[in-house]
Amino acid sequence: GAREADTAVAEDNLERSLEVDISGLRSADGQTLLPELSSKEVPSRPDNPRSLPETDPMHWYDMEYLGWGVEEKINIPDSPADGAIGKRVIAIINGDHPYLTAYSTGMQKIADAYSMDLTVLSPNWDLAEQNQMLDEAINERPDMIILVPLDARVAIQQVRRVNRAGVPIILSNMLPEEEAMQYAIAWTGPDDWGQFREMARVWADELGRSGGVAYIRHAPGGSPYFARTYGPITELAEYAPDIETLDMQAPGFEAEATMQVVSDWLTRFGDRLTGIGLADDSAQAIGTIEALRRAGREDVLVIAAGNSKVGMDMVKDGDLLAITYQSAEADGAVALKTAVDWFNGLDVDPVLYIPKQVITQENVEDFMPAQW
Amino acid sequence: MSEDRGTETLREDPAEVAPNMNEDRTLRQNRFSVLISVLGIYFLAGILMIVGVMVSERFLSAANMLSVVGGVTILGLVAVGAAFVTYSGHFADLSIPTTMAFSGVMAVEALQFGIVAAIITGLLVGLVIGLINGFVIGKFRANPIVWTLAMAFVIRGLMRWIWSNRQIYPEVEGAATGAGQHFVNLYRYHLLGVIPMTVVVLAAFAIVLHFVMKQSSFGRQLQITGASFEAARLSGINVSRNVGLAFLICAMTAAVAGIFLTSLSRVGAYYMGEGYDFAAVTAVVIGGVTLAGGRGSIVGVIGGVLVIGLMRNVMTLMGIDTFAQTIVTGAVFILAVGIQSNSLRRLGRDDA
Amino acid sequence: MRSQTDVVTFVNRYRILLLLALVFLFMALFAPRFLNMFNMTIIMKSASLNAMAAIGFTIVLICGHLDLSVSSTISLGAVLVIGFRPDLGWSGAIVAAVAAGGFVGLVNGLLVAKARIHSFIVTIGTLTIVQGIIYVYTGGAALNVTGALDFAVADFLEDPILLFFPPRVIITILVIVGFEVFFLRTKPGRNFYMVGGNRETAWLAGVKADAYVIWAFIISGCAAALSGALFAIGISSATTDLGVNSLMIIVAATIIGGASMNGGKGQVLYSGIAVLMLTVLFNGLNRFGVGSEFRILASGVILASVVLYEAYSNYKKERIRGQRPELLKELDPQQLKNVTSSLKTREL
Amino acid sequence: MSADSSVQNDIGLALEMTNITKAFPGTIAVQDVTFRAYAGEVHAVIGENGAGKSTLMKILAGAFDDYEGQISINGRAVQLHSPAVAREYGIGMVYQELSLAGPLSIAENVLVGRLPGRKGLFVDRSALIERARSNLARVGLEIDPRIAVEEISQHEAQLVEIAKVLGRNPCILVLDEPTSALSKEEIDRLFDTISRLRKNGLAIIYISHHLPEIFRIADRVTVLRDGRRIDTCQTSQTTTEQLVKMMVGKAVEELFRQRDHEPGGEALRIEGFTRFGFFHDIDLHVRSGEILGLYGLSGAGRTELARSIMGIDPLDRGSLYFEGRAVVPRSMRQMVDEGLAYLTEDRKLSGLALRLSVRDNVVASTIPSLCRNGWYNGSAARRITQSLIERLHIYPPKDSVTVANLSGGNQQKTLLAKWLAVKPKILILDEPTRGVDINAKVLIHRTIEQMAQQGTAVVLVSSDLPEVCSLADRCAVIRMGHVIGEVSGSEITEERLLMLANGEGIEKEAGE
Ligand SMILES: Nc1ncnc2c1ncn2[C@@H]1O[C@H](COP(=O)(O)OP(=O)(O)OP(=O)(O)O)[C@@H](O)[C@H]1O
Ligand SMILES: Nc1ncnc2c1ncn2[C@@H]1O[C@H](COP(=O)(O)OP(=O)(O)OP(=O)(O)O)[C@@H](O)[C@H]1O
Ligand SMILES: [Mg+2]
Ligand SMILES: [Mg+2]
Repeated sequence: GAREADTAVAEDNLERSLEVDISGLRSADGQTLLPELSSKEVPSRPDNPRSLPETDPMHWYDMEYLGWGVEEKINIPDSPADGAIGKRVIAIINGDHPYLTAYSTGMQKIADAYSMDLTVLSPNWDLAEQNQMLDEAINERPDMIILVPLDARVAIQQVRRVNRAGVPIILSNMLPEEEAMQYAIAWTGPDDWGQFREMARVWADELGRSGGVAYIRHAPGGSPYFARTYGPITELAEYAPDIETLDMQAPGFEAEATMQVVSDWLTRFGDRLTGIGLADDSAQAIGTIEALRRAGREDVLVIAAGNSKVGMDMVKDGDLLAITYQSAEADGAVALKTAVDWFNGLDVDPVLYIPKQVITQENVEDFMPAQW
Repeated sequence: MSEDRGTETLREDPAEVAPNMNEDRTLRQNRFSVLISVLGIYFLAGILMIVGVMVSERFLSAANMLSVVGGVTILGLVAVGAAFVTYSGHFADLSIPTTMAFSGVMAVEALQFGIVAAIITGLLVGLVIGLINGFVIGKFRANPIVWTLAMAFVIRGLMRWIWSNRQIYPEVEGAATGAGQHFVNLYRYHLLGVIPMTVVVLAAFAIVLHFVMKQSSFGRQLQITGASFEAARLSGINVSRNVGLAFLICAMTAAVAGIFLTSLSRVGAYYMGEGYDFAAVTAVVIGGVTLAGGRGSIVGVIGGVLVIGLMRNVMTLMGIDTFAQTIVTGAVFILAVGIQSNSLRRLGRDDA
Repeated sequence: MRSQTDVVTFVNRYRILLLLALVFLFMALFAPRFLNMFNMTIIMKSASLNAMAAIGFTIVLICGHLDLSVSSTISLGAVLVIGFRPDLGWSGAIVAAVAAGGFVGLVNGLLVAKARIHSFIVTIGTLTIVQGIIYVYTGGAALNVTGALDFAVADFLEDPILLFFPPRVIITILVIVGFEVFFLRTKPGRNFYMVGGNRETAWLAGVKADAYVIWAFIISGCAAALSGALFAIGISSATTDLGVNSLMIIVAATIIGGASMNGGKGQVLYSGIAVLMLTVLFNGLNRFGVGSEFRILASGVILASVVLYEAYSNYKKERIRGQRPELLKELDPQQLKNVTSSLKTREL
Repeated sequence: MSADSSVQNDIGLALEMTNITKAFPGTIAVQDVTFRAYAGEVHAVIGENGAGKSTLMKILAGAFDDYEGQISINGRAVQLHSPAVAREYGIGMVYQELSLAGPLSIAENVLVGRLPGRKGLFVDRSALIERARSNLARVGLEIDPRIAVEEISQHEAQLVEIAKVLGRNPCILVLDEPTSALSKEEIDRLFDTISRLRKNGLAIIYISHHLPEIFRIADRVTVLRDGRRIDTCQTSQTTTEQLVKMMVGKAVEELFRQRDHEPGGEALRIEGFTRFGFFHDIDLHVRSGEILGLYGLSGAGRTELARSIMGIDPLDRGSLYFEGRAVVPRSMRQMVDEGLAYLTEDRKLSGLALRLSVRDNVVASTIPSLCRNGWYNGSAARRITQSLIERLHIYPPKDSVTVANLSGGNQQKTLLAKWLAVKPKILILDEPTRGVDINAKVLIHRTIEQMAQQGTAVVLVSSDLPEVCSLADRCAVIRMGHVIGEVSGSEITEERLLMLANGEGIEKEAGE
């Protein structure tokens, strides 16, 4: 009777979901929204990574290869396998930022394709607020929660709570700590370490594998704070050991403050400073370039993370040597697409990276207009 | 009955009692206090210069000096305006950051009508916010801190709602008229190729506002208003107007700063200018403008701004990391202000 | 015989309670999925952090000073409790964290009361200093604990035990009520108000004003640290900037709760309720699915209207201040109607 | 008469202050004063404003820790370096300027420092209210003790202050001008209380400017002048004339002005001036070159009246004519521009910006006129200030001195200078010589006369009888917000004014 009817409905829904074709979707910059995801080969974990020197990539193993080590996941609900169409998903991002606006757009595109009911909530960088939203989300018992953690370590408890409540959860964009992974179906997002390693090589070649570099860091706390500084440092340590790391500062995402730090470096290191690595390609890049221009040191090679409009323009103008291509829309889309696959009963990798590319003056045009 | 006693008391003029007392007053005030009261913050600036010279031989180079100044021009612009609010005895204007952001965004929006329109629009934002703050605080005597905080909330909320958290780009908005590039260059123009125009603008503002504070009818009346609101009111001074004007000036300079910041950052967004409120108070107060009101000068405030710039510069030159820098900054702030108000008290110049 | 049975005074007195009732009612009627046990728990939980920290801010305000350092003290408490957990165990860690907060308060207090530096300046200074210390201590990264026991403790703190009250909330309520009783009902408690109301009077009556100011700051430090610590235990981790957004909310709530920047006025309980009111508001807005901009906007509007209302009622009070009732009795009744008079607030 | 002519047998000597000296920056408030008070006596302390009465008693109350001299209570030598200590020794003082905490309830103000406790720590609310009630009842104030002090009027506050001190059951009670702002009935009730307390063997020290009061309740009276004790004598053996003579010393002659000029045309007239609850239907006028005295017990409403004339406070009814022309007072600025000046009664709070220099204060009201197209003319300011400093003998004669460092007298001169600077057509002075020393006072009086001579219309609000009598051409007496009498010329005598002010002898009212 009724049960057969239900299963019938479910199977029908599943079929229609599997048939949905999203290969046509494009992000604002004309790129395909969901390209082939890039993979990453994972070395075996050293016994005590932290004991290794900071310039050794393995020192950061637990951060970089996070999530791969998880053997068995803890009480992950099994997929209903009844199709993604019509599912209710609540996504809780970490704050209001143009990148995350684009991120949400990408996510929405997928939601529309599968006519899912998607709500995106932003705690505006307030941890207490994010916890409240998580609880609220649990309270609404959606089919899936997607979370962009505010902080790697706090994420553990957050994800565990959702998991305890029996609501499936997927993590996105910001890397959490290892433990968090075992409570989540998967983590999707940019391979911060990886793409900075790639970019570091390009950088090193341009620098002639010598000289001195300094880093403007991301806001303390999140994974980028380490990835975007120690990614290149460790990479260069192997690829171009002659390049010396002069200093690293975290003036925040404030053009004027960054400008002054860079100016001060120029005074302090003079010609020894030949390269600067940035954790952000808008405010920080602006400040840096302005400082260099004022000091007449356009020769200093600057690399930065992310592909904001500001950053792209500066690559185009040759102010920035290179930036990472990190498609905000893909970032959001992949997260939800992973959920879709799970709803559709397909099995999903524990970690999925959005494709990483390095944008330089040559290829920058392909990525215009910028997503944010 | 003691008639003679009476006459004797009359002959002895208290004016004669006074001198010796005043003398030992002056004796008691030690040289350091005098030094501080005269040099104020420039005393600290001097020390930092010396340290700087010892740390790096390039410290005194024109380039470095320019970068020190260049790194705090926007802060300077905000501070010289905020000084008027503190000077008027109304602590601080917490709506500064939102004013900066709002004026920047509006300017960018207006770029389609040309660069001039953009700048005027930006300034208008400052004007309106300033008028509202000035009116509510000057006339209704609402608590300045709380009111400006409320203003900040409301404006920020509105901005984010209207522009739905997006940021807008001068190059895009101004593409049609080509004003976009001009706007972006506002911050980047250099006079004679070396001196950044922002520095020149700051200097101009500082000089003008210094005279406004010290030499204009308004400024003189504001001083009394700040030192004692009631006394000013009962001297026939139009206190609400003066206080209003103080907040207006503050908002206007914030607007100018906001335009420059937006021009520098090449984006208009609601989050621009965060942190400039407390930063400005810091500069103003270590610059010698006491929270009690009615004391201090723009020259001092500029000194305060320079000290902040020099401190960042010297500490980075010394290779102190960001975290340690925040600690030192906070400590220096308390210390500097403490010493100043203490020596003022020694000189009997302050009851606060 | 004169007494204070009068609508205006009643409204002024219970303003915050009325506001809370109003907001709650509105949300209960119109906000989807608002009125249910679980959501009540959520509201209570997210109100606790700032509510407890508001205790300190309020009492410092009552003494006529400002404590802007609460936000970084909250973070300090959180970071230290997690940082000390491995060595000291929970109880030890909590004590240490709270003590550290108290120390920050002590420093503030001494600088304000003894060195006589303006509290606004002192606490802006310590705000940055403490934040810096936190960064140095943590190296910028958040701290966390992952022991099964730690999780158990966390869950215990966060899950309701009676009605919709989890232990963390209950503790918060107890602490707030405790302080409320202390400040309203005990002799030393009342002296805080006396010091804030008129330093001179307090001093002439032999109340050691300085000591009370210092204690106010110490209490503030402890309360902030404790709230941060409990929150951290509840999520088995602590971020370096947990408290940054708290300051402005706390300031707003304290003022909405009826405390005055001139000192002598305010109640920790009302500040707490004001925090709760804002939380209900935010939670309700979330239920409508609107963005965070509306939370900011709404709290701004409420704060602004409260400030304006107070300015207006002060203006009216000033007008009739010192009116002589015996003179007013000369006026004939209908004349008296269109006079703002102290007669109306008194029954003679 | 010997220094302390009135010494009785030394038994019951409750208080002995010997060779007390206290200096403030700029003034020596009390100089080498010896003072005794016996249990069971009311000992009045009188003297000009600024004579040092309050300071002497504040020393006794432990308000200063830097006085010189010895104090012994009930024969025991004591060091009164803090109010707490003073209270230990049973000294209670009602301060001249009220010291109450506005936001707190009356009850807590009355019982501050000794809140009734339950189980040690806790305050017993009901006991608090009850005790407060009974304490207030002793001064006959019927009011809900839960009301915040900032809600009540000044005379109520005054009574609360008294109740607060009486409640502590002191054995030495100091009352510093307790009757200012009190109505007659309230004063009577207070005096009953005082005599009751005297019977209970308290030593009561009573400071007042109202000589009749002295004769009514005091057994002995000590006269201070310019910080020194002139004499102490039995009230029964002295007369008003003697006391006045002792109070003002030689200055008496100086105070009598020579009326050698005729007042000119009408400068200011107010009709039906009314601010509900403050003053009702006031009709007054003053002619240029004339000095109009406004006498009344303090709290009568004179300051309110003056403030409304100046447009500081609102006005409910009535019209104002300035040189025959109707003017509606809207703001102080406007009235100042019209040519009115108002010297406020409280120099510290509403008169001077204490942290600013003499110059900044003197030109405070003149700034616009000192500015040529918006820019301030510093040298002109300096000139004007200097000339006024010389004219008023402000010491030290430097225009850069911070006002806070000046003596009370010189502060008051500075305040006056501010209003001379605007060259007013009408000058309203509210308590122009309150708390200034005798020389400053004489000088201020001379200046006021000069102003009148030069044709300025002067309105002199003062609670200082000799002052009014000697200076005023005409004097209106205000009581409870009404003009209840006006006397002129030779009719202006202290007795007459006092009687009117206290609401006696109104029937034979002297109008024009
Ligand atoms: N805190 C103070 N600082 C400086 N001078 C003061 C202070 N208090 C009083 N004086 C000065 O000391 C002298 C005596 O003041 P005091 O108040 O004792 O006079 P008084 O007899 O009480 O006058 P009044 O009758 O007006 O109350 C006056 O010259 C006054 O200006
Ligand atoms: N009996 C009273 N009842 C109510 N309020 C009073 C009374 N006496 C005085 N006040 C208030 O106290 C203040 C002092 O009165 P005001 O100054 O107007 O009178 P005054 O004659 O100028 O007294 P002073 O001589 O002290 O200046 C006013 O606000 C007045 O309303
Ligand atoms: Mg006195
Ligand atoms: Mg008066």
